[in-house]
Amino acid sequence: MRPDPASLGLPPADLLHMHRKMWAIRAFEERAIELFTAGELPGFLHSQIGQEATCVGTCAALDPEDWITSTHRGHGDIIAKGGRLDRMMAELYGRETGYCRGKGGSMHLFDFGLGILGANGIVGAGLPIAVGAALSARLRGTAQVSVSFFGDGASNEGAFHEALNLASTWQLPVVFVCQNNEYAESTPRRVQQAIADIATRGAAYGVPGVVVDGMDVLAVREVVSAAVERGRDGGGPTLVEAKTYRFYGHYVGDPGVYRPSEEVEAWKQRDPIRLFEARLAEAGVLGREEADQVEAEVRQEVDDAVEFARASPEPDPASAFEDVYA
Amino acid sequence: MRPDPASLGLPPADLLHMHRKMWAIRAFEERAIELFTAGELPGFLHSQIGQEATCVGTCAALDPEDWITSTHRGHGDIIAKGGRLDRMMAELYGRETGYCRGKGGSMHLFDFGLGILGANGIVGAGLPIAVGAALSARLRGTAQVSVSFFGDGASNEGAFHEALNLASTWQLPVVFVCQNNEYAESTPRRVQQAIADIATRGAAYGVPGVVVDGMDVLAVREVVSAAVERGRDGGGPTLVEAKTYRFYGHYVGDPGVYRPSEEVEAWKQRDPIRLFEARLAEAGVLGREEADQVEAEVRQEVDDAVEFARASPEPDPASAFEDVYA
Amino acid sequence: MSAEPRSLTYREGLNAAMAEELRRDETVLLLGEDIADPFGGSYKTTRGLSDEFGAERVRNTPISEEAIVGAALGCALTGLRPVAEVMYVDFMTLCMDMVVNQAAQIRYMSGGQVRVPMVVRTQGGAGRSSAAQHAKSLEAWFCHVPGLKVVMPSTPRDALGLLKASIRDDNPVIFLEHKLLLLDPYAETVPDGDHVVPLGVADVKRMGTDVTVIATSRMVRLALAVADELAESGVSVEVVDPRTLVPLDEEAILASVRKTNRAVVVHEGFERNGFGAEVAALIGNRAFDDLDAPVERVAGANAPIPFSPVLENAVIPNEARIRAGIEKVLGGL
Amino acid sequence: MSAEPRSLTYREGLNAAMAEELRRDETVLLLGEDIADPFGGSYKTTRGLSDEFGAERVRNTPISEEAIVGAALGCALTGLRPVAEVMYVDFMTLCMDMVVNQAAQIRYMSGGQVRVPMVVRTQGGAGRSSAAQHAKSLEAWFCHVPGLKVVMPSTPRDALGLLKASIRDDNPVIFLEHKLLLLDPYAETVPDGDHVVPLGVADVKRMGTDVTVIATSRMVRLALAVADELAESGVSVEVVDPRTLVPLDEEAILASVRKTNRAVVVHEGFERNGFGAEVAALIGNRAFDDLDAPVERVAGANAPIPFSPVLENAVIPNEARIRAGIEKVLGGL
Ligand SMILES: Cc1ncc(C[n+]2csc(CCOP(=O)(O)OP(=O)(O)O)c2C)c(N)n1
Ligand SMILES: Cc1ncc(C[n+]2csc(CCOP(=O)(O)OP(=O)(O)O)c2C)c(N)n1
Ligand SMILES: [Mg+2]
Ligand SMILES: [Mg+2]
Repeated sequence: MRPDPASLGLPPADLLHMHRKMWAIRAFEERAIELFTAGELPGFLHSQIGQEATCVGTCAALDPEDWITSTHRGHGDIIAKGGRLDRMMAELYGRETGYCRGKGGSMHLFDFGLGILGANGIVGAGLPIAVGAALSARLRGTAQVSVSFFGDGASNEGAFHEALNLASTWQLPVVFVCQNNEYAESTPRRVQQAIADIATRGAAYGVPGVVVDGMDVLAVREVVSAAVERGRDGGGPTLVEAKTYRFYGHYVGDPGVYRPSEEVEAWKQRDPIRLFEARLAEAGVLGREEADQVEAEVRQEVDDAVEFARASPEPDPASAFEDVYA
Repeated sequence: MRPDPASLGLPPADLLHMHRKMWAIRAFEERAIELFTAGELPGFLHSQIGQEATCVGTCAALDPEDWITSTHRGHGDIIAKGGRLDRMMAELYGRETGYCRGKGGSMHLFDFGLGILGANGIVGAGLPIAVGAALSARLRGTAQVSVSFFGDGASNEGAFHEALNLASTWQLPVVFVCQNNEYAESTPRRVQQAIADIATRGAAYGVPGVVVDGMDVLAVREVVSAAVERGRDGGGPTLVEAKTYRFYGHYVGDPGVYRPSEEVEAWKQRDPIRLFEARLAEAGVLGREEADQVEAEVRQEVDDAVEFARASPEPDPASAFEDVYA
Repeated sequence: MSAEPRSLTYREGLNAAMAEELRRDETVLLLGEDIADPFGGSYKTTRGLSDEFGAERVRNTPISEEAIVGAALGCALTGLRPVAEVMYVDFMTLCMDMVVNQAAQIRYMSGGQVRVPMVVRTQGGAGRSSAAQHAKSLEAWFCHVPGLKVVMPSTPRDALGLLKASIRDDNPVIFLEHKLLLLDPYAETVPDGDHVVPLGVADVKRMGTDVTVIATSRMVRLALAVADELAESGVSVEVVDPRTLVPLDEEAILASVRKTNRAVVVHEGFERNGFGAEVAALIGNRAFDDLDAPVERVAGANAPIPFSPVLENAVIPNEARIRAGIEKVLGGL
Repeated sequence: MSAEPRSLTYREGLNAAMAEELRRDETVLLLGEDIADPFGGSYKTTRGLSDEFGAERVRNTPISEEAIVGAALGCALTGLRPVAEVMYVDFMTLCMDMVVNQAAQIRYMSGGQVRVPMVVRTQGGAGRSSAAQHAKSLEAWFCHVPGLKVVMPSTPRDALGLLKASIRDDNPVIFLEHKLLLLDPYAETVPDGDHVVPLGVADVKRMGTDVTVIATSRMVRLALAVADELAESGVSVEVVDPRTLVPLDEEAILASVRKTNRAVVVHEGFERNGFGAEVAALIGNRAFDDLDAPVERVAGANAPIPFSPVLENAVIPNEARIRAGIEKVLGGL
């Protein structure tokens, strides 16, 4: 078969953008793990390595004005939505130039200008907030949609239920994207719920539930695009379950003893970046060398972000007392 | 067709017991409404008139050792589980001889000896408690099951979701009985959820969801019995949706302007006591006169309960400071 | 907006505040359980508003307190000014994450990127045999949480003016009404036009010289009645109503105590770690040399709220207990 | 149970308490997120317990805080003694209904029909850059709620003895650990056999004569360090650790203050309406004539907990601030 760039159904520029974003996430996370392990970053760190296709596939379906809410494991979602690596990295360092002037850290990254309504340290908390944003779009008469990322574990929180029910009752433009990586911290999904697919929960609200291969960025993009379109057309919310995996521990430092190593290895065989690169190569959109070039460029960007962060001042202790009230 | 007492599938004594209980609820509630309206009872009052078949059909499937958790609208559930009219009425009066020594009132009736783990003023709160009781049965190796009564409105609370998920994950012997009367206070169900049947929510947890005619006490009993049996056999929880209706306002005094009067009238045509009496008469178990006799006896019991309550002392103010800690 | 002098009850004041803000500012919306017409709210506070402003801006919700407040927050972060109603303050237990971890902290956590203009209206208080799950007064919890403002009006005028100010405020405001005040037929004239009472300013509801009573919400009414009574025996009681508990007008309280040298704090919430503890600690610290007697607290007992009127009356402050508290700091009259 | 002298860390003390009670009483069970082996809890406090006692009695749960505490309550009402773990005290916001409206009140609402023997273990505190949603200290909320007991151990020995007492108690106990203490390698010898520390008894962690410091949890350690330091300059600091905040050993606190005539309260929770307010109010009221200086509070700032270590250090009490507080009540050293 002759390579056909059109075979992937998207303009090459879009495909390349997605590819670059996936690498940006990978490179950012790898570097962050390194830095954290070396003791340079305070706090906790949860890496999204392995889940890049869910982040990028989803955000590729969004407009800049659209919103996301994210999770404790949110770097990838935020990078995919346009988050700046330098300000993110500076925030991970707790510096004055970080997104949150050092007040938020990894679990509390925000960029309201980019529609990033926040990572969140509370499992499940992003869902109702996304519903509110969608309500706001409705009332203000804009075409915005909101996406709420959350994990398989979060699907057992009351907030999940209330948010899906409210969004469906009001037929709001929300796409609930479950990044199902089969574990919540150490606990496998079967110890947390007795269902095969989280997507089946959609029916409890009259909401379509769609399962998608979370390692396939194009599939994710397609499913989310359809959901976004439905939402914008007044068709209400959708529940998307992206089956994925985190390649590392729950947090950096977690040895992950609760996961069989064969399972981890099997998933790693389906590395979403490699899978996408194979598709891109097949379609003649991007060759190995060009891909390596992207990786190198992105790693440089991350290096620059680290330099930026390191060179940034610590916040003034007095600023700890600012921003409590507007 | 010749009347056949066996045609209803239950021993006549059981049928008569259920009939009497339904009347006990009706008579108790009617009297309580009267007393409340006359200003004799403090607080709020929510009547279960119209829903008697859900209370009695459910509790007829239970053993004395089994548990129930109930709701703000709980008199019927409690009477069905064996609650004593005199102590209930005295509690509604806030008297020392009431179930709770005047501390609980209508929304906080308990009789732990009878497995009544409480009415509840918080919508949805009974569900997780019932799950805990079922866990306790499992751990203590008893055959007890627990039933959690709740309303259609409660099915939108986070607690519903967490409780069903936990019960199904642990395969606990709980029967979740939704008394779906189509309204939560003033709000019709379609303004609260976008699904036809609440029972469909069972699938979100891998739990069987069963719809039953909540005006048919025998149908309720049958469905709940099957669920109880499954639970006792280790088959896990069941979600039962009993379609029913409250014949009066949300609380006593609520004019109920939000419900079309034709709707109310149509439901009243399906009075669960009258329906049951027709079946009993048809089967030759109970004639009109005998039925009237039951009603009269039960009304007398309620009168006695009122007398008991009225004659009972007010609690000692000092007792307000007791029972805070064990 | 009317320029006629209006006489309003507490409930009408709240209703007018919402109506005026809905009219004035199209970004304002209301959401909550059973707030829409014809029901108009379980205490009828929102009556007429969905009829006037439509079901899009005055929205009935499912019984989902966490999603209600979460949705309000999502609105507040994206250009609207939501006013959420949580039917009873006891039900705030179901949305504390959204209030405390989210709404109160997002501005801070984001390094000041965003304003969070939202109000959570709720009502508390005992006196109707509503029992332990419908009668608490949990202001102390909210006062403890940095990032929240906490408002407790005691009069129709303040109800109107403080709610308007709260809706215009760019921070999450917990607005605590009292169920007995909502049912109170007492009406008073409110100023013409746009009556806004700024947050953070106490009101001396009665001037006096012998003792300061700091009272909140319905307790202001009781304190005033006791002050009237004591005036007859020649005792001059100053009644200070903080109106907003956060930000607290500390200077107004301290100024009064420095004048009277004696203080009683009266509130309905549970005494232990209640609002009165904070006020007593404040006075004890900042007016140490001015105090002629220990600060007394007259507050809800450290017991759940019982159902029976006889018992309920035993656990919530009443005029007799307030009077006894005052007499105690005066050294026994 | 071992009769050998044991040296345990704080975490080991807690672990031993649970192991001993699980062994002693078959009605005890543990439930919570990720508490089972091999993970053994996010702070590893329950490590080894599911291996020893099995997955039925040491249960991993879904992420459902409300159902966890609700299920624990259902167990407590029906003959068991559950110990629920809520991973961070910040997540208690998700189960406050179960804790406050249900567990704390059921005994009362039922007129004393039932006992509610359950423990909710959770951990709080800052110092690890855990930021605003993983580092609060919310003891003041629980202290405000009648029906709850509130326990905050500061040492390994107390951790062991207080947790055992809490599990045996017939009331809902909120058991608040501190994350830095959980990670602290400091170990101390604990008494042989069944070491139970009764709830409601304060411990004078250091005797002194010049000033009383009432401190909780990790702040006890800091207060002791400051006391050591000040001893060198001839100042004698008495450090009182209430250990249980409810019931509070008021007499122990008052006795110390009546001796020293000066008091500082130190805690990590937000200052406004924090535990220190209650203690300051108590002392100001009951030791009015004994006080030579205003009671000072050294507490968490009225700001959310920031992420950056530099900022975090600015908002939580440290030795310098404690020392400054002491010097202030001593009139400036
Ligand atoms: C309300 C709440 N409960 C518990 C936690 C602790 N916690 C952090 S991440 C996590 C697991 C989340 O699992 P999942 O939703 O599947 O997301 P994942 O970590 O797998 O991406 C838990 C239990 C939390 N942060 N918030
Ligand atoms: C958590 C909570 N939210 C709101 C309320 C106020 N409330 C009491 S009953 C009720 C409606 C309940 O509807 P449903 O569950 O259908 O029961 P029904 O009254 O119809 O029997 C509401 C909103 C409450 N008691 N608890
Ligand atoms: Mg997961
Ligand atoms: Mg209903």
